[in-house]
Amino acid sequence: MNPYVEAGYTAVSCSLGGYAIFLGVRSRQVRLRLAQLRASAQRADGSLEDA
Amino acid sequence: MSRNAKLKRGVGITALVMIALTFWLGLYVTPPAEVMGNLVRMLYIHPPMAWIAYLAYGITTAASLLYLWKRTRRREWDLIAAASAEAGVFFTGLTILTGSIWGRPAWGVWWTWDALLTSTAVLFLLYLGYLALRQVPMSETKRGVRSAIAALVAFIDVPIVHESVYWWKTLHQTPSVLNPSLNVEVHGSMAWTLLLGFVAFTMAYVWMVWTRYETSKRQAELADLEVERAIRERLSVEEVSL
Amino acid sequence: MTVLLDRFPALVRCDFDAYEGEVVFVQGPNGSGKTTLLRLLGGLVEAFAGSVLVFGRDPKTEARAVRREVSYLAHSYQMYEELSGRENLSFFSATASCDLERALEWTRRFGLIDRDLDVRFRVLSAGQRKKMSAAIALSRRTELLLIDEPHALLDQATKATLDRGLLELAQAGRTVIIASHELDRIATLASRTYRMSNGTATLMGSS
Amino acid sequence: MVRTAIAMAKKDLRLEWRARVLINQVLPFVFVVIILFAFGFDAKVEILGQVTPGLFWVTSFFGLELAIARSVGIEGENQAQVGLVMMGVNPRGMFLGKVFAVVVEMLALEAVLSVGIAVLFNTPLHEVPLLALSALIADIGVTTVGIVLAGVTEGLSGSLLPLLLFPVVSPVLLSATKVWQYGLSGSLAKAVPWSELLVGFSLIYLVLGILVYGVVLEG
Repeated sequence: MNPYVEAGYTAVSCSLGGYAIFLGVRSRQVRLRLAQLRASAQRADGSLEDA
Repeated sequence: MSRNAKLKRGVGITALVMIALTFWLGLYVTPPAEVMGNLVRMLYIHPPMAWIAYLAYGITTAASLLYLWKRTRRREWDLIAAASAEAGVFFTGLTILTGSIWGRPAWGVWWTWDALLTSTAVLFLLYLGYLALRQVPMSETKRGVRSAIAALVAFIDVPIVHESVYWWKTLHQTPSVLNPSLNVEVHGSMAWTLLLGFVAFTMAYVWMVWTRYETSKRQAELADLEVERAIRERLSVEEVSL
Repeated sequence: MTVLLDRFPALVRCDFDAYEGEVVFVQGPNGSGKTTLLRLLGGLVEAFAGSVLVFGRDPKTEARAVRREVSYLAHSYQMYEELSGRENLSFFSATASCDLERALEWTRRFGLIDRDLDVRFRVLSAGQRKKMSAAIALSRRTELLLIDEPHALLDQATKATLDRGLLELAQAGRTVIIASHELDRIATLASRTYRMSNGTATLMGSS
Repeated sequence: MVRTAIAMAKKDLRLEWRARVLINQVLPFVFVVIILFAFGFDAKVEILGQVTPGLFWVTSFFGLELAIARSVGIEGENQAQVGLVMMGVNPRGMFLGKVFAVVVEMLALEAVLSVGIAVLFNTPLHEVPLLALSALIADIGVTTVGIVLAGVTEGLSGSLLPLLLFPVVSPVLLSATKVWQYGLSGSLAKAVPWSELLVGFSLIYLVLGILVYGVVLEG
């Protein structure tokens, strides 16, 4: 196979894969942080009302 | 997992499968061209990238226009514009990369001021500026309005850049016989693979923008929660001091 | 209403209203949200939550209409340093709704002489510059006047002139909202006073 | 609107005349760039002759960017712009006034610059009307989009404006250089398409600026 074609295909697949993983990881991180903060917000709301 | 997330995952998986299929077809099944031999296989990964970059910038501009118009101004449009621009810059980068790899054997050098590569490079810089503008800390509406205007200015410029660079190049050398995307006759299985490539990468683009959009939407919600907390703090200080 | 400045809640669930012909004093320490409240009424900032109505209109979405009836004397002088006072005044009357004669009349009332008007704005003292800005704000025939810390930098005589002028405008049916921490001026001027602290406003006794 | 534009242009030009930023800072800077270019090409006259149009326009672009940044900067001092907005200034008039002022300033600077280059690189200037007209149109194009982008980046870090501005106006740089090249080398027919592109670019962004500047001011 032509070396340039191989270089082209690997370049495309690596960068696509890398970017996709980066997006996925960041999305999960943010989802977790949001869940955490929402949970603590509920607790805080709960406590504020009673005070 | 909500229906929405399932759908998004479905899009992601379909994209993955279709890309794999395109690669398989592109590399092994389709015949090499007479003149260029196997090099023609770059056909399946270069033009789709450029097409998606333009698609991405079109969506960014549409979302920016919707955001600019007061009646339809919603935070979502601003976030979609940003997510699509980010994917657009990514795909423009890939267009330049695959373009120079494809051109390398033909021109003997990684970069030539060929019309296609140059206009794509300017496109890359245009939207890089847009992303840089978005990174600057500002209030949300200020950032929304300003980046929407920057997106408008950039999108109007795309055809002008294209026009001037092509004049600049074609007036000089006749359209170079070896210019990769011009003189390739596409038929039969090659055409199908190319079409598949377009669809596959478009699906990948959709998945990327969707994920990026949801992430930034959640980040915005995070910011709202922090604001609420700051408000509660200030209120509690208020109650104490009364 | 609640207003955010770069995610910091400058105003927090603040309720405020003013009626025609009233002089409302907004008094409170620095950073309590006085200036933000005025900027909000002028449509320069957006409310994160709650609603803002000036003459029945939202100052942010119908900014141009509202601003035709609002004149805002800000903390900063809003003048060009290299232009003379007179050049500044004529420029603002040419490009915006500032009435040159009335503005000049106000500068005379504030005791500014011709020399002050012809010299570069940059060389005037802080008090003189404040008088110039006040002259422009007061010269505009608007229903609402938003004034931020007017008495700072002014000498006693000018403060008195300013107060008389504001009272005149109020009697003529204009509404004046003053943000300041000059407590001694309140007695003579304000029909109602709000105390601002930590982003919320509480109505004090009205004189 | 026209009254506002005239008053705004007069004010900007008067402020510029008083502060003389262009003459004291931008002009010397532009000449420093030319001298550096001459060093760069170690003053081989034939190279410099070829490169004159490109060199002229690259240095003019730096000048344009500085003039535009300054034009928007003077509104920031003492928050004069907030005063103007509160008093209901007509954004279109303000935009046209500012564009006019910057273009006038730049034409003056470019006149001096072109004489400087003609002398330093002894490339005789002919077809001056064509050169001057193309300079006017190119300046209008760059200034219109420049004032909009400067409004967008107002208050942010200084290096953002050139990053946004230069890619957008790259076709103007390309066309203006071409027009000057053909102007100087006498083949006028070739300069026609490039001049059309210049006119097109300037018109498009003039219209966009007029439509959008109200929102920019509000931003």
